[in-house]
Amino acid sequence: MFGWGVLKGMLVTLWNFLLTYLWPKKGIFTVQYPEKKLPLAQRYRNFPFLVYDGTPHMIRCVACKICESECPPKCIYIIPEKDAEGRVQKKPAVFDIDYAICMNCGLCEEVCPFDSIFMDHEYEISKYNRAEDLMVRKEALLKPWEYFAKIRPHDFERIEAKRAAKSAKAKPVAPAEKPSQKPDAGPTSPQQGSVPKNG
Amino acid sequence: MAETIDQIFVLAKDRFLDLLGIVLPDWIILLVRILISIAVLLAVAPVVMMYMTWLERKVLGRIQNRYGPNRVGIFGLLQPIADGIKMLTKEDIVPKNADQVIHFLAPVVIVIAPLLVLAVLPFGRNMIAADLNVGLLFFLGVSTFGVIALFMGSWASRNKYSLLGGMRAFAQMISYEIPMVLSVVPVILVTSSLSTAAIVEAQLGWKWFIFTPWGGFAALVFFLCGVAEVNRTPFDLPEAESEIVAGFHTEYSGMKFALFYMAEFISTFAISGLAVTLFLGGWDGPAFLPSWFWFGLKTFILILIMIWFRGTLPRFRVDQLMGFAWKVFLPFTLANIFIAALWALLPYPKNFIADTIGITVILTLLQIFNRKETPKKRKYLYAN
Amino acid sequence: MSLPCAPTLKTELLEVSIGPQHPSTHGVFRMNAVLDGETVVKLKPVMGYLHRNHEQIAETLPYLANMPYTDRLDYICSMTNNFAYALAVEKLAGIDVPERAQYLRVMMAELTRLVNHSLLIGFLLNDLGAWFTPVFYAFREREKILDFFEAVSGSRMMCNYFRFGGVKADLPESALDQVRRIVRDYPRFLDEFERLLAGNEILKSRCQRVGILPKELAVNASITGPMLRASGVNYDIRKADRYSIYDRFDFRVPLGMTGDVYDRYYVRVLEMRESVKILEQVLKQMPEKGDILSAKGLQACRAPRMWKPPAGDAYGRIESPKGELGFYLVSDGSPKPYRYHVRPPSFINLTVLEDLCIGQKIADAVIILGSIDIVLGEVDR
Amino acid sequence: MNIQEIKDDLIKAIPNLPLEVEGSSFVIPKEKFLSVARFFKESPKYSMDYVSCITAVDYPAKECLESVNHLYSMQKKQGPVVLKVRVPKENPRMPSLTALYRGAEFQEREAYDLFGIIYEGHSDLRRILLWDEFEGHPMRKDYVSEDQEL
Repeated sequence: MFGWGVLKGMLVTLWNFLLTYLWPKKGIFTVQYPEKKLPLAQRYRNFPFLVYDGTPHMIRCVACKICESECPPKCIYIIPEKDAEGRVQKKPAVFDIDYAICMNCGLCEEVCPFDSIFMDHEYEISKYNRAEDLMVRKEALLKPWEYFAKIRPHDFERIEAKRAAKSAKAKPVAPAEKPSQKPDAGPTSPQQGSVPKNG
Repeated sequence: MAETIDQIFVLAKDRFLDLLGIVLPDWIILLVRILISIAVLLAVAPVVMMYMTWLERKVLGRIQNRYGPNRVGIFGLLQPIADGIKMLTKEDIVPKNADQVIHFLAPVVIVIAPLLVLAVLPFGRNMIAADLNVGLLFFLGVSTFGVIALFMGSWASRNKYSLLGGMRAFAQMISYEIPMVLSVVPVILVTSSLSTAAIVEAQLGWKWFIFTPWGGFAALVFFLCGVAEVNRTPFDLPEAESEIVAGFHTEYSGMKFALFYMAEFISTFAISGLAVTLFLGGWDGPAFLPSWFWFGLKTFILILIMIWFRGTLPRFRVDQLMGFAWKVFLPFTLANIFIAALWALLPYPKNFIADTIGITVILTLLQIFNRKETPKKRKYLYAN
Repeated sequence: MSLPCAPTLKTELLEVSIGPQHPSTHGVFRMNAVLDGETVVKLKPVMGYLHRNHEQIAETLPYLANMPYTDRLDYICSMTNNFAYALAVEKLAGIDVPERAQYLRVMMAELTRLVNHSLLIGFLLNDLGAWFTPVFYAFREREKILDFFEAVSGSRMMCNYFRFGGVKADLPESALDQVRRIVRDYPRFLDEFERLLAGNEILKSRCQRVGILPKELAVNASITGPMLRASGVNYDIRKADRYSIYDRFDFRVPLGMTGDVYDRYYVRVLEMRESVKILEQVLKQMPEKGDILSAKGLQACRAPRMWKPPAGDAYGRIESPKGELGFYLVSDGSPKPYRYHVRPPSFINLTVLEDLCIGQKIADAVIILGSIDIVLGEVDR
Repeated sequence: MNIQEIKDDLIKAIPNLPLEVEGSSFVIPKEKFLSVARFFKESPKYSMDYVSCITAVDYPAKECLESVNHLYSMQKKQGPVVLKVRVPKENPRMPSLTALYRGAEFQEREAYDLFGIIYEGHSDLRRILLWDEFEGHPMRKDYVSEDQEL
């Protein structure tokens, strides 16, 4: 009989209509955004930030420029710090990320051998100006290592364990590596492979 | 007490006129009496329209598992007002090549028809603005007039989509006018009156026409034609947003656009009201609640059904739409006149049997003759 | 149709440019249609409004850095785009993939198929005029899958999850439960969807016998994916190539009989049911633990700029939800691809758009386009 | 399918065919291209009824553009046969596959658009992704875009 299928379809919508009142938890899947927010997955990635240990002067980044060269849309810009004699230091003087260009792929985090750049969970970053406001400088990028522990506890544990193992191994031989002059030089130790295996 | 509440609007009007009667002459009272009705209708109609948009958005939202408007005011009740402000403050864009005068006139004209037809709707006992003895004819005649405004808008816009929409609107409205009127004829035949108030009175005491075999189907056909008449899903071809952008109102913005919507919603209300009047006993209902409440409730339910349609059904194609009117509705309504005549002619048990047989025969015939167009069930193969 | 008054009545064809800003061209696609009344007599697809020379960009970047760009091709199924690209590079450099990673890949690909097909059906129904209800029901279910994608890869749509020789990261805890829940609930949703739509007479009369694609034309015009199978050609690359580990699963390929819009719609529904079946088997067979990246793959992913595949060329293709998605890579032994070409399924499926639309009504042209299932990110690249 | 076996069959079917095997693909002169494609399409052993991927590669060192065609068989579920045709860069003309496969239509237009290979016999060879007034063919290695010098 013509019309039976229409009626069946209408019953489905009626049921969904009633469900929103009878059992709102199952019926409605809207989240009232500014008041309520969905929990983010630990691995959620947005824009990158830089990690410091303790105080903001202790930037973990050594300005090796690996992320700068690996970044697919080339949104990272680094100038290493130089001391009075013009020698390159293991610290960035300028570290800019253009959030307008960044495409949140997370490759910088993956290739960084020093565990210093990570993807943030911050997503409410609307700005009025595309050119200036979205060019984020080093000071704004810096966030403490504890912040990372808070947003991604699983990765934090893994990286802490890795770092502990590395420093235990590195300590007897040499306390620090040579500052990498060549920007394209890859990571030197195989353990620094940044592909996470378990999370 | 119940009587007072039932007649509260009528009594209020009379009391007010009595007060005026102390100082004013009779002929002015007569004029004021008319003006009050007009003013009330003109004031109520936009409010009804505003809250129908709210209702539609709310119900559609719930059908689609979301909240619908809920930010402006409690339950989003102030949303229509916010919308209205937005519409009023929006820039009014008129295409450069449009016919300026007609482009401006179309949205103005289009709201006239739905407002006019409200005059003959009996909203409750004694609550009718103008009890014309040709009320039904007036309603059907005037509501057709809206299509001209619609075509004015589409033609004057000089937009190809608008033109297509206007063409569709014309074809659709004229086609659906015929089965719509024919489905009303049995009611006139049985009540032998064209006055809407008289039609309601004929149905008092649960003798609603929808409970008779001919009336049930006539009501269905009338309602579907009404849906087509006011361009709502599944017959919303003139403004099919996925095909011809917005049809006849593609080139309208701001308040003019809102006026098109207002016309649509008020006609929706009016058509539902007429369906209630003709088949659902009008304001008839258990006496513990006032008559205007029953009218409102029934209209509300019909409007809900229309919104429910919109939330569920896909749209017809233009040839199928026409086919539906000419191949299904028209033969059925023609036969239905005969069936209703049988009902009026024969005594009770016989007429019921005769009607049932008649309707079965006509439905079977329709099924047989339209079987070419009826879709089939499909089978699917699987390959490994 | 010729009317008796036709010679005296002056009539003209109406040229309408549907798009690039039109509600149902699924992006910035344009159809230059010539209408006779409501009937389409000529229709030319015009594309390129979203062209960003993806291939050119890819040739300036190292192999791995292209992975996030492939997400942006068909942004609805980024996982399968990754899959095809990873497959091509693995073929080029001879990288093996560990067991668990294979299962993860298949899982992601099939979940993507669910996402794509349910979304497509929702939007197709939207084109038909069912005002967003099917879309929202589809979104409701897609949400759960996207939550899973987010938990695993970090992003809901731009997953960037596949790596050469494996995947980026193993599943987090309890993510497997998420998949189990999806697999358990999805058939129920499909039943609901079917009750809502499949029997609907309006939908049937709108879709049946509309835009019929004959078998021979479908093969000749290189149509792939559900659209090809709706025309009754038994060709599924999962079966034909048996890439990855698809030979281990027991699933069937649904075939349509007529090749009209309704078949294209319903074949996708049936395909989703088969995908659920594959997912069930994946959950059963997947090893508990294991590597997710092979040693060779680790090399390629650790320092992308240093990694050089051997010179040569390779064509990797998969059955993406829209059809055959292929990547043709030419390497000259440098870290960047010498030539990188995408064979986008929806672009090539558009070849027959004009043939399908001619003689149909303008309303049909819209749903025919909807049933082809295009994503402009992929068509225009 | 063994590449040697295919080669033998091909030489048997089309005598005097200057054929080069390069990896797993055949390099054929453009004059013979259509007849080779027709052989693969029509011979019952191969029945390559499906052209999957048509693209081009620019080799500035060799002064040629290479057209790469992947043929598969939907009927027999086998493939691919890769046919490569090299055309000189000054005069990049080659026969179009559209005579045999409708599926080549858009892909050849794309190759024309981005590489400038002129497919003879194509019924509608216009730019497809770029706009009609565009000058040059951006996928060629020597293409310099307007803003690249900045």
